[in-house]
Amino acid sequence: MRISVLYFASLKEALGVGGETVELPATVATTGALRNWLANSGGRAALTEAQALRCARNQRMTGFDEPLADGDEIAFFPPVTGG
Amino acid sequence: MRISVLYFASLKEALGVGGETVELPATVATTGALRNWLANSGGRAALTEAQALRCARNQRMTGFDEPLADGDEIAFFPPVTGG
Amino acid sequence: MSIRVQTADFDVGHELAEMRRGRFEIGALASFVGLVRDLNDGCGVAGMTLEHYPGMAEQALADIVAEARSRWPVSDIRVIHRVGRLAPGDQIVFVAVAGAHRGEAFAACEFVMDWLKTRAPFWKREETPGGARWVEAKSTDDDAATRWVSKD
Amino acid sequence: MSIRVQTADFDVGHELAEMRRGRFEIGALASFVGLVRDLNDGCGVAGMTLEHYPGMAEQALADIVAEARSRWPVSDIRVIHRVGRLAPGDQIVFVAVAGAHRGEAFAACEFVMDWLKTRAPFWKREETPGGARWVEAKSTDDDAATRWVSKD
Repeated sequence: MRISVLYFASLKEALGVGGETVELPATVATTGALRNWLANSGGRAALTEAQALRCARNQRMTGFDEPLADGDEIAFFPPVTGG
Repeated sequence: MRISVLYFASLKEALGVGGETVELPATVATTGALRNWLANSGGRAALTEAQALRCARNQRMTGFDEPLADGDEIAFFPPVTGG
Repeated sequence: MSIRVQTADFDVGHELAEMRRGRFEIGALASFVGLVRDLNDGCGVAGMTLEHYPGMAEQALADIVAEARSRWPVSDIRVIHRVGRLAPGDQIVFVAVAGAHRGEAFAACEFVMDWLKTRAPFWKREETPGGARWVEAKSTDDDAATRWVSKD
Repeated sequence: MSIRVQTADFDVGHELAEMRRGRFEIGALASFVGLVRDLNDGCGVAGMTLEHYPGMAEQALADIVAEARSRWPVSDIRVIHRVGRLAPGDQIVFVAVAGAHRGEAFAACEFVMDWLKTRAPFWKREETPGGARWVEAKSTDDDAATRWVSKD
């Protein structure tokens, strides 16, 4: 399963990259599993170190138990501070 | 006691006059007494016929038990509808 | 603070720009404009005339603004109320509140409008197909104003 | 409806005039402007940069506006959110709601701001004397947003 991952704001800064495309093993089936997989296997430790991380699937906010589908755009970011 | 009386909106229209200056007997000592005195002795029946009449003393809203003082400006008008 | 009762129209953009010019502590600007509708209580409205009690109208608005400032720590409040004849689409009233934070600005702005509706001496006379009629006070306006009293 | 995410500044007077032009059923126009303050959390702010998630930012604002319209019978809602570098005094965000009556316009406007603050993907990075820092989310914003959820 191929997933496009995006990072924003302080998380992007901590990771030093704005995004990446990853090929997931079948065992990684949810947004939360993706987060852990990226932190452990992908060297993106900031993803599990960050407090209060937020997640969006295909540009809509979601939780960390959301199932993934091939071609999804998954974004991780800190709580928003606009307005 | 000399009182300046003002009427506004539908009350002014019903009375056909925007105001008058009256010389009150000593027995007329409050805004409510003034209202009744004007209606009965002054021929301003609309003042007691009008529902939900409001009253101001010296340009501040008040009730009908407010004491009068010589030189007061007393206004009677319907509930306000601005804004 | 600025309180004006006038026949002339007003420019909302200009008023808001003046309120925030050089004031870098202002983070929130809440404002309201009331407009003449072409329909009221199920009746077409060709226009209306706003009557007011000169002197008391300004005093009542000043009292309401002072009360708002005593309740919320806001930086500035402006109120403009027009009088005279107005046509559908015309601006009637403007209330704007500038403050550090939005919650206070919104609350103070809505409070001023609610109290203005029930405490400031203005009266509307509408022109309808059936002739001119004085607008009646609404119980919903009384309810809106009372909300702020019960919070005391 | 109009939702824009842009680097350019906006003209509040122009936006409000467009919303009410030729719309004689509109009796109330509630609006809000958020501005860059020169002080935040006790620290001087020389400027800030607004980052956003392109695509999702517009989508999130559209969802919030749709939710507001499902809750209140309003005529029109406009939202503008700026991105890029802004200086103290600059306009950040604009929300305006046009409707027949003021209560609905005020409520919908405040609702959109409250949800925008906690649901739209924008992030502020402030320039302070101690260096740049990402603004932290505020629990007061969460509280403000939650008010509208518990009303369901």
